[in-house]
Amino acid sequence: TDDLAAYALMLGDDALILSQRLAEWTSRAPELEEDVALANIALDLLGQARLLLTRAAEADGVACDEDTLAFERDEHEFRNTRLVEVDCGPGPGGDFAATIARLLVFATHRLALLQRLVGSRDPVLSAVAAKGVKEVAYHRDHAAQWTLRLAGGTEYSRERMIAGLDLVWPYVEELFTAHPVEARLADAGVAVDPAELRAEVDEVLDTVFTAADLQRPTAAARAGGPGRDGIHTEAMGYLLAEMQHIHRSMPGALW
Amino acid sequence: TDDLAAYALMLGDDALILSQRLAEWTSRAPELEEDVALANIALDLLGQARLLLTRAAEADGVACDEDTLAFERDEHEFRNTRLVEVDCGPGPGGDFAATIARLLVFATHRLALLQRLVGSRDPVLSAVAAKGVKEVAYHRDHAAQWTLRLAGGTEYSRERMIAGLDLVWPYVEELFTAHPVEARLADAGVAVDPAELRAEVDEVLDTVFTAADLQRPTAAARAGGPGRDGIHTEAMGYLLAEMQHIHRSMPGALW
Amino acid sequence: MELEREFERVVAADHRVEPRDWMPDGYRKTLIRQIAQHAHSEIIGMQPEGNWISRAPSLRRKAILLAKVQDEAGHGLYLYAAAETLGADREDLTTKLITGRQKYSSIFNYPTLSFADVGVIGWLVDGAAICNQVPLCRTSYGPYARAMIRVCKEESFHQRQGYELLLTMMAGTRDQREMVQRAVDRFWWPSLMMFGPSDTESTNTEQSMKWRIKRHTNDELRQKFVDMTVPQAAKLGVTLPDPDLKWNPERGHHDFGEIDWTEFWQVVHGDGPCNAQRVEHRRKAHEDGAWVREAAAAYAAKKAAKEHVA
Amino acid sequence: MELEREFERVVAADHRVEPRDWMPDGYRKTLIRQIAQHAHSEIIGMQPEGNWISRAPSLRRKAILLAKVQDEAGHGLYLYAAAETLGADREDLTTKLITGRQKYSSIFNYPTLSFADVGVIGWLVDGAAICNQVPLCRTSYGPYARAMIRVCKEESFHQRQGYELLLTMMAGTRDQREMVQRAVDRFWWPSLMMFGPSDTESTNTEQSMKWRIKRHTNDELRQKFVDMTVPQAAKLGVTLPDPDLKWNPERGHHDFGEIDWTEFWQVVHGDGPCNAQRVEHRRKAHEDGAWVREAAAAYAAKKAAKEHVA
Repeated sequence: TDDLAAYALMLGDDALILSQRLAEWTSRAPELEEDVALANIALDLLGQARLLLTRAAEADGVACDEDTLAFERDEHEFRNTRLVEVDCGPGPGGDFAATIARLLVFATHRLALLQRLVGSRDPVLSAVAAKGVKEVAYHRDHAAQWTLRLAGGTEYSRERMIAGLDLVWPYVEELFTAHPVEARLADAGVAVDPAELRAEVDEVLDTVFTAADLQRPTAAARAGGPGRDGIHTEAMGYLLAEMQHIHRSMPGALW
Repeated sequence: TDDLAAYALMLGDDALILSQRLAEWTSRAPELEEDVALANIALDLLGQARLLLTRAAEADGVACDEDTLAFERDEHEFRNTRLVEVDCGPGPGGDFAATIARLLVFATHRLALLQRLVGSRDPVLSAVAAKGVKEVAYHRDHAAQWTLRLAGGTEYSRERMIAGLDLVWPYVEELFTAHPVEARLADAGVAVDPAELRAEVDEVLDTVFTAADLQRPTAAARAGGPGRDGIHTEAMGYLLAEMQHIHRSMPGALW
Repeated sequence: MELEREFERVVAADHRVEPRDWMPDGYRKTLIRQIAQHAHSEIIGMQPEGNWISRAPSLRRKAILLAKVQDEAGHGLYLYAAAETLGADREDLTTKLITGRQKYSSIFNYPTLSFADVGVIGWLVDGAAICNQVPLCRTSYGPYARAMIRVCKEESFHQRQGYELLLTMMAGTRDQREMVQRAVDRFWWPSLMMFGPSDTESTNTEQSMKWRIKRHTNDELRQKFVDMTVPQAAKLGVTLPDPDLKWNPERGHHDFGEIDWTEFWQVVHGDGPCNAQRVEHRRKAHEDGAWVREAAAAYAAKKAAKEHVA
Repeated sequence: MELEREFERVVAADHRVEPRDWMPDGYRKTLIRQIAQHAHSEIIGMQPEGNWISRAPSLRRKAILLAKVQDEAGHGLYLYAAAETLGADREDLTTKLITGRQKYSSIFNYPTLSFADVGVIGWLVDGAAICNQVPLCRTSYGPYARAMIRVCKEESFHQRQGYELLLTMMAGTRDQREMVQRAVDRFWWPSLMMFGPSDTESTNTEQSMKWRIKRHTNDELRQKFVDMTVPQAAKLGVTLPDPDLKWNPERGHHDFGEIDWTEFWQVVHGDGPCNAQRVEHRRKAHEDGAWVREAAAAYAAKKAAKEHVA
């Protein structure tokens, strides 16, 4: 159905775009061990994205597959939240702390979501969720460990960690706002109502913040979006230009 | 003819790609006056590129125009020298000094070239050159003025200017190496043999370096390329991804 | 008191106040703030459109867009110069901009998400700006009025270019038409917000009207803009996203729906989609360029010293 | 002398020297340099392929490529660990890399200009690397030999993946086939250069052979690579860009043209297409990450201190 396809795209695009962002760190991480770790997380998310985009392609019924969905959709057709597309570095848009801050928020939210999605009436979503739970639990733990290290390391790293959280915080609210598709499918027992996740996410984050001796950021939600409606940030167009250019330049090619 | 089309592409691509690079400064220049000046230079070069690509399209005989040439060619079909595609900032690839260093070298070379090209047997190339001479004389002067200011300003700006020249110098040699097409067309009185330009370019640059109390850089020529054969740097693919993405994403669109 | 009466006479007679003339402190301060905000708007306004220069889908559109954004830098320069005739300092105004102490037009806190946005900004945003600015060509302060004459002339040109881009796109593929409609959907309400709070909420209007710094109320200008735009939208073939929008023959104007004032204030107060990004972009450009400006100043000083000796 | 004779006996018998064993200083130094250069090659080698992760044209290829580049980071880690068993320090080796005092394989100083390069690097570059490295699985130093066994296994896998990508592309469009051919044209000669100077020019070979750090000469390995690759090229349907390349039935080997040794030395001496870029990329990553490593160290120290007290 259309709703199921749209929902699979939402979750798939979140994974795909964050994977793309994390992979930008490859050969640029602060240490080799972290190069390996970030690539691992990017690979896990890419794997989730491929399963979810394939599910969307099947549910949609139109002749398409994971690659046509990833490489031939225009920006307004992407359903990811704005949180995952924001430039958190490497490079001038952010740094390792901002990357960790986003990963902490994202993985905490996604783990809560996937844990509930295991019970979905859609067998594919349920299976994807069951596999993803183990992966994302590791992502969350990795981000939490680094949050502790950066917040409790040097004075400078603590400042960076706080700045990183401030950078991503205005996009967090969007994670908990139900899109009509999510609301309908949640009623049908297929999807998870994102509003349901807030208490758990808040609790986990507060635990990390307390352990790291950090204040929960207070920045207000950012207007605009939502990404779920295809309204993104200006960073998204550049990300897609890079991601899609070769595929779009060679129509009909086999890869 | 094929040679004429290839030659028009060489000169057109140099202008197009450097225009693209200079336009990246828009809203990022060190002062508003420089925002205006760099946009002006970018516009002049874009104008030259459009005339030359149009000439290439006509000479080629195949159904194409300036836009198909700019937006639908793959990287290996671009004939610009590597000098113009290198990332000289804004952003981590360089800075204002590197941008000025490249502009100084490029405009000095291109002015010498266009002055001779006015005498081309091809009436279109001759007309493009006649118009371009006035524009590029201003570009050269603008770059020379800034070279003096940066070299003679603060200790820091002097360091940056020297570093900027060192960044671009390894690509200068390529400007003077005749491609077989250039050699053939030079014999036919249509093109300019780039080797002919060296004495004048050297003299102009040495004058600027002397006035700025700078040493001529000593860095050896960089292996690889040549860009005239479509062998570029890794920066080129990213530049084209950004430049071509929208055009390629909407086949058949009217703009 | 003599001077003040003379000033009031000049203003009431629609004559021009010039930099050397006496003027009340409040007039000077209000003008500096208004001109500075206008200059800041031109400079910040370079970003949403500049965002598409590198990706413009044809070389002709790339040239038009680059020239337009360049004009905006030029407008910023005239306007800062006009503010300087009132004793303001450009570096100080820039500092106020990048530290958030002076504002710029909130419309630039919305993102540009497709190339159609370039056209829609030309059509709607420049259109709304012109409605706001045409009366300022007759404003009481001479340098400001003269700057506005030049700015308005160039903005009318930009507006026509924007509309022409949209006409071209609407004659293109279905994807293009949908792209234009989406851009209109995103920019229609923010364009209406460009006229500011409704008259019942607006402060400072009365004094500014008296000083001939402002000549129409926000709601008057907004109505004018709506009336002007509706037939243009029809000609273009796009739908303005307001179910309440319709001609009211009794008023001789279009009625239209209520603006989302919550969003309006959210954006004004800094939480719009791009406020942080726009100011950070400007701050970074300014700070990254500091060494260049210092070098130019040091070089000029050395040169002047040398000439002095010679 | 007793120790030295024991060492020579172990090596001559093809047994393994272990970290705790006595070894000559020259052996230790030569090994550290060789293992470090090998580790550096893995780390620098992440860049030319990493260059295509963000643009990989299918999600499957993106996953394969990301996993491969991740493996290279892993290989770098094992090899640095092997060097550390000889008393080297990873931070010190990294400093030597980013200040140009230690080298890495010159092949990575060529740019990757299309997605076909990813396949060609897998096929030719990993192929040449495997020819060089398989004998090292039997090298005399234990930790190095064991690291190489793991590295070679993974590299064989990468080589098959690269070749499979090329087979797929050759079955695709004409544009794709031409793209593969261009990539082969650019990488063939640099791949032959990977075996180093010809035997008549090569230094250090004799001692390294005796120590079983090296087991074949450069030219022997180069010939083996050519003989192995020619039929693979034929199967793929690409032309190797060497007019002198042909089977010599008398030698039982392929003859091939003369390498451009001028280019070889130009790249070795730092003026290759990407030498400056590769080292700068690594330097920047290392320096940008310094504050993170410092934070991790500071945190670990605080935690250890706290546990000590508790």
